[in-house]
Amino acid sequence: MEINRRDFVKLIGTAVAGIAVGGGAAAIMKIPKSLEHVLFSGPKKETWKLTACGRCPGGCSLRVRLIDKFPIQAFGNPLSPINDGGICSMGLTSISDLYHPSRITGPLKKVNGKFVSISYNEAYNILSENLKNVIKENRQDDIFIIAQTDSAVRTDLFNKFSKAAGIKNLIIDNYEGNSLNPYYDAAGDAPGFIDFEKCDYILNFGSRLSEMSQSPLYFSRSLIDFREKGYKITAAGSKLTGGIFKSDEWVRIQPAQFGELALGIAYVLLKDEQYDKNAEKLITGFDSIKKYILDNYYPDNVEKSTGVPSETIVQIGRKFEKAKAPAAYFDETILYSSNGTLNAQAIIILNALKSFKGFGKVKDSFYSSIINNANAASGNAAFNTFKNTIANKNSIKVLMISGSNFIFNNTDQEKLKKEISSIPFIVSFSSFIDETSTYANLIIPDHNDLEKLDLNFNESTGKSVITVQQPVVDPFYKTTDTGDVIISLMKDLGAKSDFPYTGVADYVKSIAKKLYDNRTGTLMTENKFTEIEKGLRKIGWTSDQYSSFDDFWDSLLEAGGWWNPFGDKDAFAPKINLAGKFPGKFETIEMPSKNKLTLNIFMKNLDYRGSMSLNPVLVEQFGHLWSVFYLTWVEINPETARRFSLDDRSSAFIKTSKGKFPVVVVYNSSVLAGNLDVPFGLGHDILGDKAGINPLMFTENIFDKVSGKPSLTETKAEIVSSSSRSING
Amino acid sequence: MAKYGMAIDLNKCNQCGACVTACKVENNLQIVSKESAAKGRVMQWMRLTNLSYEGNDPDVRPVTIPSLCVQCDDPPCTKVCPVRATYKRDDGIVAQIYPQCIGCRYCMANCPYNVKVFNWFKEDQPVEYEKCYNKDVAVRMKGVVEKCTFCIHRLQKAKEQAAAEHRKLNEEDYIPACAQVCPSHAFTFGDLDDPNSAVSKLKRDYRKFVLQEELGTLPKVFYLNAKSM
Amino acid sequence: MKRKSGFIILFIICAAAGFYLFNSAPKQSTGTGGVTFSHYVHTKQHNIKCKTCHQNVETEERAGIPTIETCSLCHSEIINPNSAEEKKITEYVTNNKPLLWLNYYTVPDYVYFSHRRHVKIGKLDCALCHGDMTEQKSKELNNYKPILMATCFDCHKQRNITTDCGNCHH
Amino acid sequence: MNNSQMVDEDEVLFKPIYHSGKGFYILAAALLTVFLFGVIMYVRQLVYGLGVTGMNQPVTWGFYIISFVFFIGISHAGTLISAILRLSKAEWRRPITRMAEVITGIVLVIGGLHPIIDLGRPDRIMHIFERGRLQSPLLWDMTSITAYFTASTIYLYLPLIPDIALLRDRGGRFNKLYTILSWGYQGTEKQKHVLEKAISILMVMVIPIAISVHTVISWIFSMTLQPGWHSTIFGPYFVVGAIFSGIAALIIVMIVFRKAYHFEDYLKDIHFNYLGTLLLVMSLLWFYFTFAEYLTTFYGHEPVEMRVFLYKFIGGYAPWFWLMVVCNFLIPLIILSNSKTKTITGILVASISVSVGMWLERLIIVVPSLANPRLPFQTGIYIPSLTEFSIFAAAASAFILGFMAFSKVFPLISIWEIKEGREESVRLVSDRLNQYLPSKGHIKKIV
Repeated sequence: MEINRRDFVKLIGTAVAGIAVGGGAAAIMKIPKSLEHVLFSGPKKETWKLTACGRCPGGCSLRVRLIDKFPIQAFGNPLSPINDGGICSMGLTSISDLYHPSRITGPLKKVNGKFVSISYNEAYNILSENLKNVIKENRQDDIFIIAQTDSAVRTDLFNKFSKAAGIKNLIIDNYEGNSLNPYYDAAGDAPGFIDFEKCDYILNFGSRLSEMSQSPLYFSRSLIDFREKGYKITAAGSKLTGGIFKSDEWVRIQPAQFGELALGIAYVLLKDEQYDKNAEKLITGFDSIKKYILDNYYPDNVEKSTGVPSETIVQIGRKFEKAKAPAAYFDETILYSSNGTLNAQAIIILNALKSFKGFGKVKDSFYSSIINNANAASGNAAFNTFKNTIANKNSIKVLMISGSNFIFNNTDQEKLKKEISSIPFIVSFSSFIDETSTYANLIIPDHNDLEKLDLNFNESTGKSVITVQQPVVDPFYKTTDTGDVIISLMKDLGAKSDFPYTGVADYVKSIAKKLYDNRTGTLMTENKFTEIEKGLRKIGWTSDQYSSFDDFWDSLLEAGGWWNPFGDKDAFAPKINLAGKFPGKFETIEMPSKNKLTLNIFMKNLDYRGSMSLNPVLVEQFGHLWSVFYLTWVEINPETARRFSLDDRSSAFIKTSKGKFPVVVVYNSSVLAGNLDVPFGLGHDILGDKAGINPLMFTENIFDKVSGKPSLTETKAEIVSSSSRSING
Repeated sequence: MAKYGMAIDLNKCNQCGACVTACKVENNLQIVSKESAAKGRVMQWMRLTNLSYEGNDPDVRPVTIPSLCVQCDDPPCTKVCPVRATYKRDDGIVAQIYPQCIGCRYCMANCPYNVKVFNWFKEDQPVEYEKCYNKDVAVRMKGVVEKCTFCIHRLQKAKEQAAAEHRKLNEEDYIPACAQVCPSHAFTFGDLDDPNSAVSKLKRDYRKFVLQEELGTLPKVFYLNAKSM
Repeated sequence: MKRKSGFIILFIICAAAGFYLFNSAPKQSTGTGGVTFSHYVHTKQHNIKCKTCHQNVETEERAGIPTIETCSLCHSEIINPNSAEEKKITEYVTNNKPLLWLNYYTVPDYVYFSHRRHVKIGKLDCALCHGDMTEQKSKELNNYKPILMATCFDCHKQRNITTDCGNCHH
Repeated sequence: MNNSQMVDEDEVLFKPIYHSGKGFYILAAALLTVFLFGVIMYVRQLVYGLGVTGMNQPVTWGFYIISFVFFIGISHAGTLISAILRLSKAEWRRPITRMAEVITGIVLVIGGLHPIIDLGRPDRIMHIFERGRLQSPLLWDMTSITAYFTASTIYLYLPLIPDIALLRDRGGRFNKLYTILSWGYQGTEKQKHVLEKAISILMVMVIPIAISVHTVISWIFSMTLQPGWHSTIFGPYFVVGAIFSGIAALIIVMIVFRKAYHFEDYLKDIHFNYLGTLLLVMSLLWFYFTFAEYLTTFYGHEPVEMRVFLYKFIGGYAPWFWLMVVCNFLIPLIILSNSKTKTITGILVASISVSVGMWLERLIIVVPSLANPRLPFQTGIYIPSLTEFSIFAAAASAFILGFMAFSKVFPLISIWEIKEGREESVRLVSDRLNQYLPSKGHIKKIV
């Protein structure tokens, strides 16, 4: 058969078409990857488990929905007295961290600048060898531990470990501790909570109670009830966020000037002679402080330095003195300025003038008898110590980092990075390779919150509640609970240690055993009681019957927590000793001028340490309030913006002494004129979605002298329009 | 037949955004890429929006409302749909049938509340987000319009549960995700046909207002003004 | 004419070759990683009820595909020593290896279908939708009963059940 | 008619059918490339989704809908103008009706496809037929466009039959096609009578259909609650705009083909002069409607409407808005009202400016309203992507290609009508004139 050219082309064409059709058919028949989970399905059984949220100190109880033993959704537990069925964005999305593709799957060791996988035993041996070597030379001071944990159990373990090993430099970075440190400094004791049953006026200094505090969800509800009762809230602050929004009056003031405002109000109380006479006994050196205030804080003087009209100061003062049980409240937020601790202590003086009537403290019997030193960070070193040591002596031998990403959430990062690389041995317990753990020599990854066993205490709600954070899923990877590592180390290093428990689970159970023995309270199965029940329970009657501790433990896990609905409260009125601090002097704060604006870095609600960037939903929704997505924005008063001819939604640059960064301009009439409000939380360069900018990289090196916290509100900046192209909204 | 409605108390709302996130994760809404987000294609059925500012200087405050599909009783979007992909159900929920939608976006153009979103792309979702998909809700295909459905899958499940237990549907059985998670209980959800339900009582509250009442769309989602400062 | 049929044959051969080359569908077309499951043996011969293995059928929206634990209820010991398939499954059971099943009856992602609703509350027979599975002997589903939306619709209309789209599509 | 006469007096009209120059092939290849690129971009859009366009959340309609309205608008050129001219027995219509009708036919196909290009799920287009809701303006629109397409295709085809018969008789290529299409037309008296009757029925029918099409398209917008769209004059406004852009398109096509195919002898200055005047009248009418539309908005001063109004007048769309006013009103007014500038070149410039202006007008109508919805918090901007531009370019080149293809098969100027005109129009006109003129001044019959 002869084949001419035409036929040949036809033949080839047919063959190619045939292969294409056949291949196409095969490709269509192939099971796409996205369908595999449908085709190869398990029993698809749905179950619900109760656990506690570990994202913040709040102590919310979670209901986790599992399909085939895999958690897919989390909701609030409606029986929890803290969150009452509510849940925040962080809790809602906490599940997805479990599946995060960047999670470290096992212990890692750095060899020639690269991480290699090793076994847990090897990792543990390296860690304990290093510690032993330093301790052998009696150089415990060269060991630093930086632990960021809101868990009381873990804080306790770190405290016990450092005591056993003789390590002084333990830095516990937890929200509650940080908030109360000024109290511990001044009074050796701290109030537990605002007593909403007694309190009738709240003067809030920059705290965003219902957004970011020791228990945002509890405060959300309590503040609403508080206002429904007709009581007023006055908020002072530079930014009107949701938390401050729920106040009746807003005083615009730069956060660094809270102390002067507090003393101005104290002046009114002292001048009117309306302060609680008990205060004279409470405050050591009352007379000198009184004189100091009366001499220096005449409202007109305060107006000059803070810009708050003197009438407003007098009005607030009158409200404060008229209230039976007022509470002047502050929390960690106040510490992020150069006068931070001093400001806080001025507020403590103001509270002392009313004998802390608005505050309360949970009766010792519930918490302290169960766990010693539950939340206290008192007596621990401040982050400042670490920074000074590393900068001056350069003698740190071992650094242990647990849960903290301090490079990301500190200013002057370049210097920190340089200094930290000179430390010979760094061990990190992080679950991710983040900005800080990338400098580690050894990583022993911690469990995810959903894989851990823990107990949550939160005193700041005034409710005696203990929620159980139980593992809802078996550990996915070869991770180890940091608590277990610490306990093993304690046994290996601390000769004096008398810690009898084998692991965290054992320790947690021992705490539960105390609950079982004590029985002051009930399972968290209902949160409303009839009057008769209340009466019966007050006299010690309880309907709960358990055959053994194991029986109790099982019921506790099933109920998700334990609480004492009628927990007694103590009044809070400690002795205030501010020796050497008052009379003192506040640093003068440079105010925004015509061209020098103030860069005011604020934290997004619930994003305590910039960890939102881990979660894809939260990263996308970061700027949802202003419809700015994946970008860092600046909220600016329209009048200020017009002065620099910046349009709404246009892009601009903010210039500081450290450099410039791009932002999207957002008009917000409730921002202080002269302020540039920039959110913190985006801008991770190693971890998470690489979106936005970390404004901390551009702040000047201003720190609070006492706590070493960076000042986020005093950097001077300029703003320049970068182009007229507007961004979609 | 029940007629579902929702009241949002602005006096209680503190703009935490839990409802926004809850909606996103409950209904498997797509997470869009940076490029798409820059073009204005973020998918939200529920969002927090600054309606206006109130108060005088210095105490100027934004009026921020959680805005979602208001489930009009006389919805403009269903009128113009050429294929009945969006329609009002007997229980008042304005539903969207994704396999039916042809993607003409006429309903979006006619929605005076701008609450419908379109699947411009089928974007790759982060692994950790895909693993947490709610199995009760379809993941929408590209090219269709989607909207808030008052978490209609929850209604179906609640009805089924009630039927299995041989009882009537109680008011607390069915609640959309946003209303369920709200930390400050700003949402009240229920049956507007029942004069004794909590939401019906709030409908008679003096603080009640609805968005764009003048259009006569008869929204079933209404707001309660923040009490004066 | 001859030439034309020649081209057709060539086309078919090439198409088959293309299909073979690009075909990457799982080679074991049914059952569990190589095990051929027979509904006939289980239900007809041993008289096991559907819900013994599909345990969630009355409690969940998905009937549930049995796990290896379910299989191990019977297959922990050898029942029929002559069966080659049983040997395989006993191996799975002794090693506690999870089974991957190929699902023949699936509803698309955009359809909400609840077994509880239909089996427990509606009291429908499994065979109404799935056909007579007891006759299912080989690995090919020879009496596979396709379920289309029209099938649902007919039944719903017959029984006077709602046909509102939003009840199944959400 | 003398069919045996090989050298026709209208030979130049047949020439394009049998002879194509080098330029033709180059142009066709270039246009085909543009068209194919557009097709590729559309396939890409099919694969990835509508996200490849520049549309976004508030601006859910963009280029495709603009093009849809624009092309359907141009389609009015055709049928409406030719029908009106035929109906009014304007003798100068003879060489231009065909081109006008061809514009309609081609552009309707292109415009009618745009809503399908705009669909997120074009694979579900059959849903419209299976379970369409007649309450939706989109369905009205589909119905009227289908009706218009049917009517205008027939209206194009009927006057074509005698010409096809001519071509069939000449022999040559496509003879089979011509034989089928000519339906055995031999030019007998009876056939002629039937044909003329059919044409006159159709031309009366086609006018209301054409007006309904654009009214219905305007209703797609005005039935919604969008600010700036919810207007009662949108129907006539769109129709006027459509005729306006139609005339402009017709003039451009006429001038281009006059030059390319040497039709100078058929399309004379007087045609352009008349069409130019018509364009001027439409320009004034357009301005009147625009003025009325915006004056009421401004006077009412409703905040929602004013946001759109200001966006157009001084906001983000101001450059486009004022360019539209210049293109649609100022340039035509200046050029066409001055006899010195009202040359063919001048008219061409004016027509091009009107075409651009009318496209801008559709843009001004569609986008600003969507970008400024009723609730102020979600505003958007619209920057079209390459996909939209290339599909628009493809549509434009499809239009030209269609025209070129048509000119290679059928004569662009109605030969039989020219011939008929040559034979009869003087008699017809003088007859008619004698009907209106006072009896004293009757003109003599010229035979």
